[in-house]
Amino acid sequence: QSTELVFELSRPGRRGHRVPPCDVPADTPLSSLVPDRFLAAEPPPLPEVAEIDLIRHFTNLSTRNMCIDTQFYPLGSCTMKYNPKRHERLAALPGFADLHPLQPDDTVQGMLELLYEMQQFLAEISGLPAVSLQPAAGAQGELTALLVAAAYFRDKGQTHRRKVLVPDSAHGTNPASAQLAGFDTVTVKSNAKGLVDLEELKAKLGADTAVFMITNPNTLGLFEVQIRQITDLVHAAGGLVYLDGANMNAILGITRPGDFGADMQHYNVHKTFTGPHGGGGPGSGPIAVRDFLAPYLPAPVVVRDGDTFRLSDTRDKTIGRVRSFFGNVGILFRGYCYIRTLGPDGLKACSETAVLNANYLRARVSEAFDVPHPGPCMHEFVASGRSLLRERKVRAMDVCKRLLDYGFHAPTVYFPLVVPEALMMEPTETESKETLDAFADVLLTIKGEDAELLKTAPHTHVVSRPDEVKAAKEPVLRWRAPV
Amino acid sequence: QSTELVFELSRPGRRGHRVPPCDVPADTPLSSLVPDRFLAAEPPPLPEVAEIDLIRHFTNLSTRNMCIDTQFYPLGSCTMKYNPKRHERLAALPGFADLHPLQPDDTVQGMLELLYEMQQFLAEISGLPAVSLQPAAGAQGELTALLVAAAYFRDKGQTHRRKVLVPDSAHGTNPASAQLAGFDTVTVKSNAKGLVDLEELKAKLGADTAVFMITNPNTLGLFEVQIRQITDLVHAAGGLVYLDGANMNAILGITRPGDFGADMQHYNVHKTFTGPHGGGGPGSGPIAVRDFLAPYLPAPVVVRDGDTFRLSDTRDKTIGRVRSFFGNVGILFRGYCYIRTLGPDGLKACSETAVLNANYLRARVSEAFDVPHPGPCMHEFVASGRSLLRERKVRAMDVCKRLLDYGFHAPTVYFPLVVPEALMMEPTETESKETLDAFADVLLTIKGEDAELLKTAPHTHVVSRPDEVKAAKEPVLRWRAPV
Amino acid sequence: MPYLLNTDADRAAMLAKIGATSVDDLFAPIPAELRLTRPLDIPAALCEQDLTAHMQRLAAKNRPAGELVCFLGGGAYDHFVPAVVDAVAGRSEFYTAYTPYQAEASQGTLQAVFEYQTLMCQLTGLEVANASLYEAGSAVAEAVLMALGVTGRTGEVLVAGSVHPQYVQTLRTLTENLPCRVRVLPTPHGFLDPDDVAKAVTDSTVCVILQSPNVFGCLEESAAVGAAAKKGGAVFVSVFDPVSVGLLRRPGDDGADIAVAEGQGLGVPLGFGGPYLGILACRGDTEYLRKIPGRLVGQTTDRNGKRCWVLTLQTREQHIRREKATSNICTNQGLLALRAAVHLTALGPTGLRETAELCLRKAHYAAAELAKVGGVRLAFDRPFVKEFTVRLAADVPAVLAGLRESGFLAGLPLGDWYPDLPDAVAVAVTEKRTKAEIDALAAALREQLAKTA
Amino acid sequence: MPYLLNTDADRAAMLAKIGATSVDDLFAPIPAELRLTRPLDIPAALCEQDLTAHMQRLAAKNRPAGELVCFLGGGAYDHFVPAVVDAVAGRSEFYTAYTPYQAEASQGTLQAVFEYQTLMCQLTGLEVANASLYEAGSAVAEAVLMALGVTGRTGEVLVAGSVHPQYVQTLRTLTENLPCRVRVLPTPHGFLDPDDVAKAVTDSTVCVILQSPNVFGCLEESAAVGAAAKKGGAVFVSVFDPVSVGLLRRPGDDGADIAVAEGQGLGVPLGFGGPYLGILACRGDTEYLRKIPGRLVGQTTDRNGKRCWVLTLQTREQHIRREKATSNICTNQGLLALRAAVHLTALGPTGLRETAELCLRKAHYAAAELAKVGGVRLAFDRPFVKEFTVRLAADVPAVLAGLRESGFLAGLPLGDWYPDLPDAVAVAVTEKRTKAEIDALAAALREQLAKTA
Repeated sequence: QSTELVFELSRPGRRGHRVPPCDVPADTPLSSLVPDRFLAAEPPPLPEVAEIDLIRHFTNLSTRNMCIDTQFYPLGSCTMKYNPKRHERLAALPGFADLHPLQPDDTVQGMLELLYEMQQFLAEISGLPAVSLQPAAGAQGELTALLVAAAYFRDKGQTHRRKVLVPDSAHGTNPASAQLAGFDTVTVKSNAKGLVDLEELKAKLGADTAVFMITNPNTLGLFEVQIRQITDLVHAAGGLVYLDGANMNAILGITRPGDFGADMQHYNVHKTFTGPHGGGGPGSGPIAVRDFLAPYLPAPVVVRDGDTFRLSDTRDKTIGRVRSFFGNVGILFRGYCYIRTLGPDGLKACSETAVLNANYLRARVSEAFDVPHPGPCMHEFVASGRSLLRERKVRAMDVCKRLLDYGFHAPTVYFPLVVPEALMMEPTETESKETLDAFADVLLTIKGEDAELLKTAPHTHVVSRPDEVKAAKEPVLRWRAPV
Repeated sequence: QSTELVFELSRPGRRGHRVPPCDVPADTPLSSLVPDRFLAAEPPPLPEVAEIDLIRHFTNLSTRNMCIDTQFYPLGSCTMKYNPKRHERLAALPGFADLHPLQPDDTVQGMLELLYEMQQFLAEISGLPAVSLQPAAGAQGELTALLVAAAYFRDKGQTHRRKVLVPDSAHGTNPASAQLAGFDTVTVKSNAKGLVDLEELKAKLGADTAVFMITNPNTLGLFEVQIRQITDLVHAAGGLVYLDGANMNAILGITRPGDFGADMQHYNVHKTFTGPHGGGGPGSGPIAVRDFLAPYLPAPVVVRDGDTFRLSDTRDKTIGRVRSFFGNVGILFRGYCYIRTLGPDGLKACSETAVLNANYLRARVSEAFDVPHPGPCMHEFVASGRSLLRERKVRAMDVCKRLLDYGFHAPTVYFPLVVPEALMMEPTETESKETLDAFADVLLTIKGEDAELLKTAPHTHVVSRPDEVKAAKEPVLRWRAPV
Repeated sequence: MPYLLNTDADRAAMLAKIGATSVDDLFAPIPAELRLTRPLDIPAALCEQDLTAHMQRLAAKNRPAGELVCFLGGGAYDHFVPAVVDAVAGRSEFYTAYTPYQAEASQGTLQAVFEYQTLMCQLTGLEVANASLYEAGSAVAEAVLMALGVTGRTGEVLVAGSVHPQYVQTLRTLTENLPCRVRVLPTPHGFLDPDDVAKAVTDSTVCVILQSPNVFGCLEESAAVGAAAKKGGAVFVSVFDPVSVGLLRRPGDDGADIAVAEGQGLGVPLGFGGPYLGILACRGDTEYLRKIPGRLVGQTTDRNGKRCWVLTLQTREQHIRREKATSNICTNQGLLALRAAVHLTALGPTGLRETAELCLRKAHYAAAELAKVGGVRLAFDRPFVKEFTVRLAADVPAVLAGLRESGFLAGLPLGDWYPDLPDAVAVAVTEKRTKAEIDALAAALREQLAKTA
Repeated sequence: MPYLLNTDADRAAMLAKIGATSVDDLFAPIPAELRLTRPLDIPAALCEQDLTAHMQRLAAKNRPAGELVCFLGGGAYDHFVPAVVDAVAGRSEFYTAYTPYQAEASQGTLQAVFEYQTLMCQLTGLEVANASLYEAGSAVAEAVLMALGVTGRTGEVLVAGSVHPQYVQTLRTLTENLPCRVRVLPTPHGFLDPDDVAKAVTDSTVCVILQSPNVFGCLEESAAVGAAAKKGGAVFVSVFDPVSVGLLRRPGDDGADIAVAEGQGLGVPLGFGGPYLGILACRGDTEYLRKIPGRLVGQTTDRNGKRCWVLTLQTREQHIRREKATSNICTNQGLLALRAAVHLTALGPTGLRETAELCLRKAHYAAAELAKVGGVRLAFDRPFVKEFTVRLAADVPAVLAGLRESGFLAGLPLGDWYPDLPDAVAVAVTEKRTKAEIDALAAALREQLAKTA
């Protein structure tokens, strides 16, 4: 298979697209409309290809991806569940797809109704009543919530609360977001069970504590059994509890962050409510907060007046906005469809099944690999390849690469950092026992395979293992025309 | 890669689709509405799978096909040109896709306008003024035209005209269609140039001649230079000339069957005007005929009354209908889009380019293979692998299979029957010189490859060469549940 | 030019290689006097944006189901199509491939067709199904061609008067010049009396064709008719509805030798009548297998013993048998067969049964509600499933036109097909119709009838 | 349950393997008092058919561009999207894959992003582009974070008053707690005077942000502003329009250090504002490369020396740097970047230029026609390309509401953003608008103004 770039297919003068003839007077020279100093002599040097070139190129490219529609994709922390086809069809309806973001409210009542309901759903699921749909991704949701917290403390005259506490097992975006919101980060070590160490937490809480960011279930797939004590401690210290909602898929309809003491949380709508992941985006990261934080939320939000809906900008203490326009509506739309399709019982059954699947896979995987933390897990778990490394010098990454040969996507590897040779697996609720068994069987097979075979895997893909060091040392980030 | 059948994925009780709750009274037992003797105890034993199973199964299946969107597909006689994406998008507009075939004319004026224009376009392109869009495929078009001819001769009291003359190079559907229209077939041998032998034709023409069926350009890709003499001879004998329009792609806007003496022709809209071939269908095979044959055409046709359009059934001599409803409208729709996109100059340029591409590929291929008939060819040509067979015992089919390894679809093989070890290649107008060169280069490479490698090809596909004899001798035409 | 790739430089290089001086040289075999010396008289080219605008304008001149509430049936039904059907059929590997002549590079299509064939066997209760035909009308004619071959008879083809008139018309046209005669057996009570069949069948009868549910929506006495046909040695051809069979006995269960259906209801858009899907299945006896028209996909093994699929039994086909062929069908409706396979797989046995039951219950509710309207009565006292026929004490075209104004495609007037039923309208009710829509139709009809009374 | 596969038997077998007696056992770590003891208060489940009907009802309550003729711009434009864009983005291998962590199994996504990065370099005339950001507003803020890092300064961020106010708002929000101050430089004549920049820039100025064409549609003196910024050692951030750049000088040609754009015009549906595409490109200097936010795909070779692509320079990212990260962006808008790549590839240089020229000519025609209407005047005497601002001698909301009744989204009222411009309306004209639509808008506006005068 060739790896020609589209630029290398270009031939001068070849083209695909054609524009309509100009139906307004076109006889005046351009420079009489726009002064020459603004005009380029030539258009940008884009590739010149025909429509068939384009289609063949990108169609063939697509076949070099693994994806949900062709493979089991147990990528921990990413909640790679099935993306229903009905969502794609409905999102393409012109009545949704062709709405301009600045249309007046009276021309987008159906869209506003949907978004209003989505606000209500997310509030209900989290137990936190005020929602902003604006953040474009989970990380932006985190940041938005921390900006809300900063504004709240500023408003309360508590600008000395400059510290954000983050467990060592947290997603890397947590400390990064804290940083960008102007806080200082303090790392809180986990205990041997992989949970927050209460003593350590107590030691680090203080008058300077602004926010404790907690992922629950955490990135090891464990529910923080002492969550109530944790949130009480933070509140007692005058801080706010932020819940990283990446793992909401485990607890829908089972327990609510608002009920266990979180003051703020974000959602990853693309994960929990199955927006397709798009090769890395778009996502959608709305946040839900307690009433006392509502005035600080970004504007606008959708409000209901009787039977009509409107966008409201009128929060006096709003932090402003974290992006242009309303939000990643297309992903919110798909999340809405998922919630409406599942209903209350279905959402709960999702989480129950995600947890059952994870525990079953955990049981199967532990036939071959260490699973350092005691179960039951929630919707995901972390195995360790440390014995394989010790005994046969095979790394967790080698196992991952070999899985690709068997037609499975790899688990998340080397995260969380607290587990050596981590293999983090999240099967989600949309997989069957047969699929989990097939995957576990392959893992067992791989464990017994020749070490060299594993270290040189994969063997069946369009390329073999790339030289990542070279990529970083001599970065080539764009194609250039040969001279 | 597994080749599991969808039936083998089935698990009792698993399901994807759900129906709405019944919103009309549902308390009466079914047997009170429909007597028991009509009702089955169980629904048909269809497979039971979830939506994700279905999508993975069929998505993975799809990746085991070559197709226009991923490969060059020089399948002679099939006109595998690019299928524009805009056609698919437009055909999905609810204003076209959701029209019931029996809606009253006043609710389908846009559709009727389109079909009326399509009738006009096809009449203009063929030079034959009366069109029926009804036939569902080329073969049905042939049959329809022959039924028209039979009705015409019956009407004229010439029921003794029972013979249909067919060149030996013709598509197999020609004699089959003649048979089904109640005629007897007489084969007319080609001369050494691959063209109709005038003397042979004269000898076979007579008072019993009903129709001479001619493919022009013929299946060797050659234009019948004596076409005028041929049609004159047939007409002088009192017969009708039928043009097999499979090869219209060579002559759009260049010459017209009506102008060179054809009385009837069919179109393969899916070929000439690029309906996607759909893995073997649907097609669309409208026919165009001279005015004196118009009264016999199937009903209905679209007629125009001022600014409105209606379906008319009112031909008194009509043969009736050859299918239910109007025709393969979806394919006619795509053909209409192609004609509107190209316009008169574009259609002519298509044929010019198709012919240029074929002659260029012919020149390149003749570096390695015999091309028995003198050029120039029209839109396709036939090479012969006879020397390869003689010298190295490699068959044309072996070459075809090896081409698959190089990422090209194979040409049509062993057709037409008049050329030994035939390799029939039709590049179409939508391919570039680079693609033709790449293909020709591979053919040259293959010719020099080890014979055993070729005989066991392909080597890179999901399956190797199937046992076709076994398939025919012990036919397994369906899956059965294991007992 | 749209879709053409060669640049001027390419063209020059290609001509040089060919040894021609111009593209025109290549057309030398076409005598000058036969050349078209003017541009084709068709409209000038449209770019994609303008084509899109043009097609949107045309589309806006139509009033599709969805804009009008559709109670039209008559062989094409407004059933719900799950999104997975479009998603799979929209894979370009399926829709831009051709006939799977090269099996190794076409296992996707071949396996899908093999699955389709199996599903059709499951749906009909018969042993063999082909890879699909154009649509139901020509499929009925192909069934008769089979019957001619299987029986070797040249007598009558008996068709129930309640079979879709377009199928009968098609059958007449396609057998016009063949050695058999089509005779329609009257169905004055909305169904074919098995006794009439017993009387009509002789030892030269080729076949008996029955459709159930028939064009009036009524169920036929299939088992009894089939028995009568077979008693005379005639082939029993049963035309069935692939959705209703979720609830009803299958053709094979009622003794059909050949089953035929319009497959549109299995995931195929209404599309103004085509492309549709002709389903044909039959008994597994050798003589049937030899005569079955169209393509067949068979299972075999490759060089390594791996299971795979190929086009098979092609010796039956025209490009081998030519003038000895018994059918001229050389393609199938591949993409539609795929749609049907995906649709049935999506629904599964339970989904198909529930859909059929919803249609039935809603149709019965609708029949009851419409019959309450003054001037409306049910045409036949027969069991029905998703379609039924009413007779109106009013001018049918005027009433239907009035209902169109109110937003309804209220039903199919049968007068054109059955001059003795000028007041009859067939009303189809699918699972998509809601109680509210049915109630609204009844109300609108009441209003119309009051107006025209 | 929809989408759930395990049967009762599966569940039993799984629990047995786990060693649990019920699914509830697995939730034991969640203290009972924290459990939700009632069902969630959200609506009951809808099957696909009912969901479809529900969404169609909601859609029918909207009046999309296409139903209303769209002259709205303000950062989102009704450009034509070729069908190939949907066809490619609709490939499930692209849209159901995730971040290409496993390069060998993700070359499709990786190569497409590498092509996107190259296309963005070609479009901007700059050396490096990232794999995309959320949208333009946050991309502007990310550019400022970069500038903070590159310059090491903590002073003012100077922003032209003619930059899209939502971008400025976003910038203010996102830098609120960071060591810099946003100062808006007034643009009373519809553009930023380079002299004002020269005066405002000091040796602590972090960057100067200019948008051209700006929110009024006017072109800015980019080269001169850029020169003034750089003279003071500040970073010059240029916000551009990716369609107009088919005709205009590129940001890099005018000295931009960082170029940012809203990529929606490159094949992304209007979609009520998202997901959109934040384009960010910059100079190739090492300090820029170290600070560029978001993902980067780089070229390398595999074990066999074959060219391939990987995510690279990830040490810049949060999961490695954590609290030392300078951006918290950890994804990109992969599917939108793909759309933009396909769109630009479809258009090519000529198509992009011709599109830009059509927009320009139509916008100029529209400006001339609207200016002929009594009570309408152009707000600024500045060059513009596809959008321009008029001032109305009438109540703007009333006029716009009236035009909506006539079928037009006639333009964007600027009064909410610019209290000193209560009578201003920005009118955008893309290649999709026809002369007939423009003439009809002018006529409708004349009528409205006559009415309200």
